[in-house]
Amino acid sequence: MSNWKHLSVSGGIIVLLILVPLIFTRTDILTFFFLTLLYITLSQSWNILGGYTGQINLGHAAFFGAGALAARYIWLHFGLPLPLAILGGGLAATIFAMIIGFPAFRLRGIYFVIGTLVLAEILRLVFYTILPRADVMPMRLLGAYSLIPRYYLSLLIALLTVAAVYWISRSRLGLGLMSIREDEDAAEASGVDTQRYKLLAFAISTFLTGLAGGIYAYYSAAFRAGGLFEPVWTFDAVIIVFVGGVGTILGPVIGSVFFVLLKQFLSLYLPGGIHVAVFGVLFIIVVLFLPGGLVELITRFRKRTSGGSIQIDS
Amino acid sequence: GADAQAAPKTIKISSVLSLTGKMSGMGTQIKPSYEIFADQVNAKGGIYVKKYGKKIPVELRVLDDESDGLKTQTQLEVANSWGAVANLGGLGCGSFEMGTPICQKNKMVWVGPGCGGWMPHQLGNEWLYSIFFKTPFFSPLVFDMIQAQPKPWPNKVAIFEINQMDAAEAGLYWKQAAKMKGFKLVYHKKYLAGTKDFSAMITGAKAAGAEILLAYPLPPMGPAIVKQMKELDFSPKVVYWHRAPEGAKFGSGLGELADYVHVPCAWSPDLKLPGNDYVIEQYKKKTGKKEADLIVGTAYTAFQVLAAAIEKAGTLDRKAIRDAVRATDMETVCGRIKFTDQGWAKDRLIVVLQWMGGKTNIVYVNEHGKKYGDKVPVKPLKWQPKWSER
Amino acid sequence: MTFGLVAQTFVNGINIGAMYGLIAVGLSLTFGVMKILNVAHGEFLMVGGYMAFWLFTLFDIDPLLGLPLIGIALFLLGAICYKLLFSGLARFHEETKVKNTLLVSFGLFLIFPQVARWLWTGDERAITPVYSGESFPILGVRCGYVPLAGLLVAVVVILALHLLLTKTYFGKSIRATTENWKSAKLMGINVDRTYLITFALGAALAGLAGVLVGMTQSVAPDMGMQWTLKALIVLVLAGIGSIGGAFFAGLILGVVEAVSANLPYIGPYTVALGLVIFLLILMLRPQGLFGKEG
Amino acid sequence: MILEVKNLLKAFGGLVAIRDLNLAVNEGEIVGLIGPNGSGKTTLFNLISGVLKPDKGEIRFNEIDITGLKPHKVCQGGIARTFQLTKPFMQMTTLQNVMIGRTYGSEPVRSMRQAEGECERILEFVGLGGKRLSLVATFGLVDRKRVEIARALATKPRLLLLDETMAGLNPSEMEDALRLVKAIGDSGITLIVVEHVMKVILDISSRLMVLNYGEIIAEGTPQEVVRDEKVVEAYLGE
Amino acid sequence: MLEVNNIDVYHGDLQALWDVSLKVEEGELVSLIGANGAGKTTAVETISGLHTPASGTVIFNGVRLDKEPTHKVVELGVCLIPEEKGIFPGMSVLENLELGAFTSESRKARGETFEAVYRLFPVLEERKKQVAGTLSGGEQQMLAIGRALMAKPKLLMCDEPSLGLAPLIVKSIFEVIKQINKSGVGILLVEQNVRAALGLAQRAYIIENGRVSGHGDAKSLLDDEKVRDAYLGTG
Ligand SMILES: Nc1ncnc2c1ncn2[C@@H]1O[C@H](COP(=O)(O)OP(=O)(O)OP(=O)(O)O)[C@@H](O)[C@H]1O
Ligand SMILES: Nc1ncnc2c1ncn2[C@@H]1O[C@H](COP(=O)(O)OP(=O)(O)OP(=O)(O)O)[C@@H](O)[C@H]1O
Ligand SMILES: [Mg+2]
Ligand SMILES: [Mg+2]
Repeated sequence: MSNWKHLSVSGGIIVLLILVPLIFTRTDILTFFFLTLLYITLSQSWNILGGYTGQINLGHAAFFGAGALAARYIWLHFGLPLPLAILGGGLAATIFAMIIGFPAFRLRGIYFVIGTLVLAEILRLVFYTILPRADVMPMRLLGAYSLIPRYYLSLLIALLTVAAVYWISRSRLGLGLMSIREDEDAAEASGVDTQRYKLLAFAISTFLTGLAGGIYAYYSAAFRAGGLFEPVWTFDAVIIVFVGGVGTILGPVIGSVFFVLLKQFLSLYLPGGIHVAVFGVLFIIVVLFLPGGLVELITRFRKRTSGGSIQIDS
Repeated sequence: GADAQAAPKTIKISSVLSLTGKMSGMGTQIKPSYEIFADQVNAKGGIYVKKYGKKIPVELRVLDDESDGLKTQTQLEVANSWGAVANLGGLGCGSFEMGTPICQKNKMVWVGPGCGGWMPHQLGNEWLYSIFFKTPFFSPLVFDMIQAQPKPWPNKVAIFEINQMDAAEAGLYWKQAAKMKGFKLVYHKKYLAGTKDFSAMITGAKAAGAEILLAYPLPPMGPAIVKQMKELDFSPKVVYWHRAPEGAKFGSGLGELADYVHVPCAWSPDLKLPGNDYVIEQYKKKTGKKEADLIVGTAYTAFQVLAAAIEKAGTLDRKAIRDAVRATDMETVCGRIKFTDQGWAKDRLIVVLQWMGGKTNIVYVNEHGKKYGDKVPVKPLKWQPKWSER
Repeated sequence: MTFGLVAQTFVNGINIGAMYGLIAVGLSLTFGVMKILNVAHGEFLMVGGYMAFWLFTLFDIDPLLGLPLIGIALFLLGAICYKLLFSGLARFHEETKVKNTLLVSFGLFLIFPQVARWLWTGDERAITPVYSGESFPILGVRCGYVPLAGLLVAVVVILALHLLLTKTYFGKSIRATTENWKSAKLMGINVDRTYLITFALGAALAGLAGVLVGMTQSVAPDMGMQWTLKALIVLVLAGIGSIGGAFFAGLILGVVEAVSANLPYIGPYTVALGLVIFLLILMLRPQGLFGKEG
Repeated sequence: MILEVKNLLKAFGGLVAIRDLNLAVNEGEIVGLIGPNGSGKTTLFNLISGVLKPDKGEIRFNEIDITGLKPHKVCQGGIARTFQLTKPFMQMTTLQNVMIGRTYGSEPVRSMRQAEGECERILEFVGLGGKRLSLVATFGLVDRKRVEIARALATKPRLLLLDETMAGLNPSEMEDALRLVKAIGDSGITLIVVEHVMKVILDISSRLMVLNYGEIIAEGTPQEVVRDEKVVEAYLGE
Repeated sequence: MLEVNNIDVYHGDLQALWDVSLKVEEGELVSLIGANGAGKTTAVETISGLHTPASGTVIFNGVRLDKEPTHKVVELGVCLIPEEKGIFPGMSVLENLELGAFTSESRKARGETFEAVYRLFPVLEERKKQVAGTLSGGEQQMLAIGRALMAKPKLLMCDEPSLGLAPLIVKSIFEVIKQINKSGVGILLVEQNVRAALGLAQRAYIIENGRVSGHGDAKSLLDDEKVRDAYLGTG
């Protein structure tokens, strides 16, 4: 596709997304749009570290949770303006990531995977203990609660995240990150400071995750602090990335839409627990038969219909 | 005036429950209870709504929240958009705390068997009604119960406190009440949800000479604590727990090991209040179980209250229904229900049950229950003997 | 603390630790040896627990006597899962394999608890043979029969496994297959069958552990993931691939948890404390307590 | 002197892989490095390029001490290398592989467009011009080795370490590779070449060093060295 | 003894071999030569059962191999030393050798074969406790050959045994291959080092771009002009 076509398609989609609250007024539909956008940010940010840099972070929830908690406190409990609070969420997640990043990246491969998993688990347990109560939005805010500003804010942050990944994938930085994913020794030998770029990727990834947390803090009528660190936040992001297509820009976007639609559709039309099992089966099928994710399906389809050769699009 | 034209075909009522996931044990007990009530009402043509001048059948839509608070919220949004006039809640403070703010924001009343936690009611949520009593009022019961027995009374108290809101509240009020009533706290440990091994705490409580064990364990932990108490030969005179002994499989699963465990409840199949026979019979028919689970009556009551409120409101307007719920004052299968301004049922009948031989006996009833006389048959309480003497 | 309390705490720790060890050893086979990161390991454990429950309630078979039967059943279940889901992934390069098996087994983790809920409802189930909870005193310390049996089963199973892996041709073929899949084939090893059996053995071990968990605690459909996590932690603590180490690391973790549960202030964080220790060890000794350097 | 190694020592546990080694390489030279399997050639490369830290000794590049620097620093300083077991970035295109060298190496270009232009010229130079958008994973051994060399060249090294780039090539492919190496030498880059194929090594090296058990046992012009008795005994055979 | 008839082999969508046929007689040493990526490795791996031909047959002593899994092929006496040597790096030299004798038949004769292998490579006996991954390249190659001999093969296929080895070792490896052949084992040798391979072999096949482009007596191929131009270089 030419650049122009790319631009006009993306522009069209953005305009449609801006129109969404004007078209749909049902709270459930708006909620699903909101969640899809939240998942796009959550999974795309995971993709930066996991997909592009090759560092499987199973502690993603830790940074989402840190961002959400920080934002909520700054906003509701310290009374600072919302944009500052959400930014604060992103920063809190990043600072936390940098503190643990130095030791964590001493761990290679599977040790990093399990180390991050355990990190989130520790936070989950600790926060369930020190903040056992749900954090409920004050009644005065609940009375005036509207999904529309929440929707637009999540749209903004999702667009920001996708744009960030687009820029990274086309930049020198992206090349460096991918080289780390492919072979750390060879990356070093080509002049890439792998430790530094891993940390940088970690910082960007966690900053965006923290923003996702911030948005959630703004959205959520109530949450339990420990629940923000539940492994589902990590696993949902991982599932979305792999189902959509790991290491691609479109993957997490398509994956999020698919994920929210499918889960919701199944739970409404296949009740009695079947939906959970069916989702599991579908997920396995995608992993086994579509290693490149849904994005691969699309490129295959395009290849077949156009008959032309495809270029490697990273 | 009656405007048959505008009358909706059904009264849409949603119920967001945990049918899968960690809390599904409770959710799957509540669902048949609600269905029994809906069938009962619909068999008579539905609820009379004055505005339309006729009876309208109830349409109950149960939505699974997968025991996940976020899902509780999105399912309530689905219920909202579907046009539910009210929501019947599930159990557990998690879903309660996470879900009711959504009801507040969407202005839809939530009536549920509820949770013991008092805190959620103190936030000013005007749409939340729980027919259960709250921690400060039922926590002292255990000591009242002991002091209602012939002396000598056991005196040394141990508390195992799980890191959850209602348990923390209960812990606090247990401590206060113990002090006021002359009991001595000898052991108090907090632990994380997910702890599977209790031997350390049991060893500690035993070493401290505890005679009364108070705890708030989740259902899957019940068997573990009992077995480990036996293994470590710890036999306090009173074992008084919330939650785990309410589980459907506590008695049948543990058999004799379950004996002597106490649990406070808002309902028991032994209550002789009007309507209970029907509920129990229908429940057994519907589920094929031999006994009605302890949550059955409480859930049924929630629907009783809601239906009465709709009829009294005479319209399907959500706010009018909410106001009618708030003004509830009625007798139910659980006794009298009357709400405070904070939405919790005050002056509730509470019974303390003791497991014995695979079923529960009422061994104590609070002052609000005493009014019902023989309708609440109380049996004598037995102190737990040493394991070697059982 | 008195001597009695200290001793009792240690015995408690060893009891639970043996269970951790047994669970970790099963995972050590699939993950440590084959690099199949099976996050549904705990689900096999859950199924094992429910099988024991069935045998006990429906056929009145003592869970300890049922162990071989359950081992075989879980072995078959593991074999089926492997054949259907993992066999295609076995030949991938290590990191890809870890990633893909993680995802596939995550799918299993979504499915198994739901199936269990259909079969056994969402309620917890306890297995209570007559001797359940029985114990005897030694020097004032209570030793339960069931935990003791658990310890015994764990030790026997782990010894047998160790011998199998180091002394038999089959064990060597397992190791060879992991080290170099293609070469192993060229040695005349039936690689597919070796993997299948190894995976199934891992599942069987999880099943045995499930029986013991069911006897000392209870089984519930959603119990799996917690045990998988525990097993992973023990495994990394020990050093990936160290079978005997996994058992000892399990014991150590059990004792640490038991002791810390009785300490002031730390009490409520006991579980988290184990994890913190784990992270510290990982930072200082990434190869684990019992792993070889390099 | 572009590279100077003094009293270098490296042991793995009890095994001494590099034993008190001294050597010097002049600007513009092509030095051949040979020696039996396990004599320490790759280890020496790993020490120079910073992959391994020496136990003792000093490495100076352009009069600057680079001992113990991280590999990326060494690369940015102007030393590039290839790997005996090739390590191209498999799931990336040829062009991307080379771009990494160009944008991170010793004279990094920040502009992607400029880097792309230069990299295309490098790809032409090594003979991969037609495959700039193919994934390296689809390549055979020869092309993978070419990618490695191109990537190393793209870092703009002043010293290039080639570790058995000819292994696995047949004689006629070897001749192509030989021409390539010579052209690299002609462009002013100093080379240290490890090879087992004597024909190649004799052809290109201006000077030859022989490593055995981590020590240099012979050094000189190729003609001198191949006649050295110790070399014949340890390496060449009768 | 070995007969490959008109096989086509694919790697995924990519065809690597077109209509390849070749033969190895009892006790013969046959060489397979060709440029990089010509398909030599693919050919021997297909014989070993690592790839399944899309068409054509592989017959060994009257038994169809092309549908059998690798371990069956090995049991029948066809062994391959793969290009990347494929030793088990974390296991001891002894364990590596033991695994060589994995098939039940070779397991019985283990004692004798051990002796024979140690006689051929004394260094393996000295190092039998050492972890194989720490051996030097040359020693690993010896281990790979020794391990293959443990299986008591009837046909031994070596994929580029000289790759990356010092000249001294290359010479001795070729010497060993010759000896093994003399003891009656058929050998199919894949080599880049065309001159050495043709010097050793009785017959040879040339593979170009996945097709057999020529075959014949090794000596005559050595003199063939086209072969000289393509594979022996001008030097
Ligand atoms: N990381 C390591 N750990 C332990 N020993 C090592 C390590 N790297 C190399 N060695 C040992 O050091 C010695 C020198 O190895 P090196 O790879 O430098 O040899 P080489 O000369 O490159 O051989 P070849 O020609 O076979 O590539 C060998 O005995 C090898 O086994
Ligand atoms: N696993 C694979 N996937 C895709 N293509 C492959 C694979 N293995 C080999 N090929 C391709 O098949 C063709 C034949 O490869 P093969 O390895 O058989 O050649 P070869 O003659 O052994 O070469 P070399 O001398 O490099 O060892 C080559 O074009 C190669 O790129
Ligand atoms: Mg080397
Ligand atoms: Mg080959």
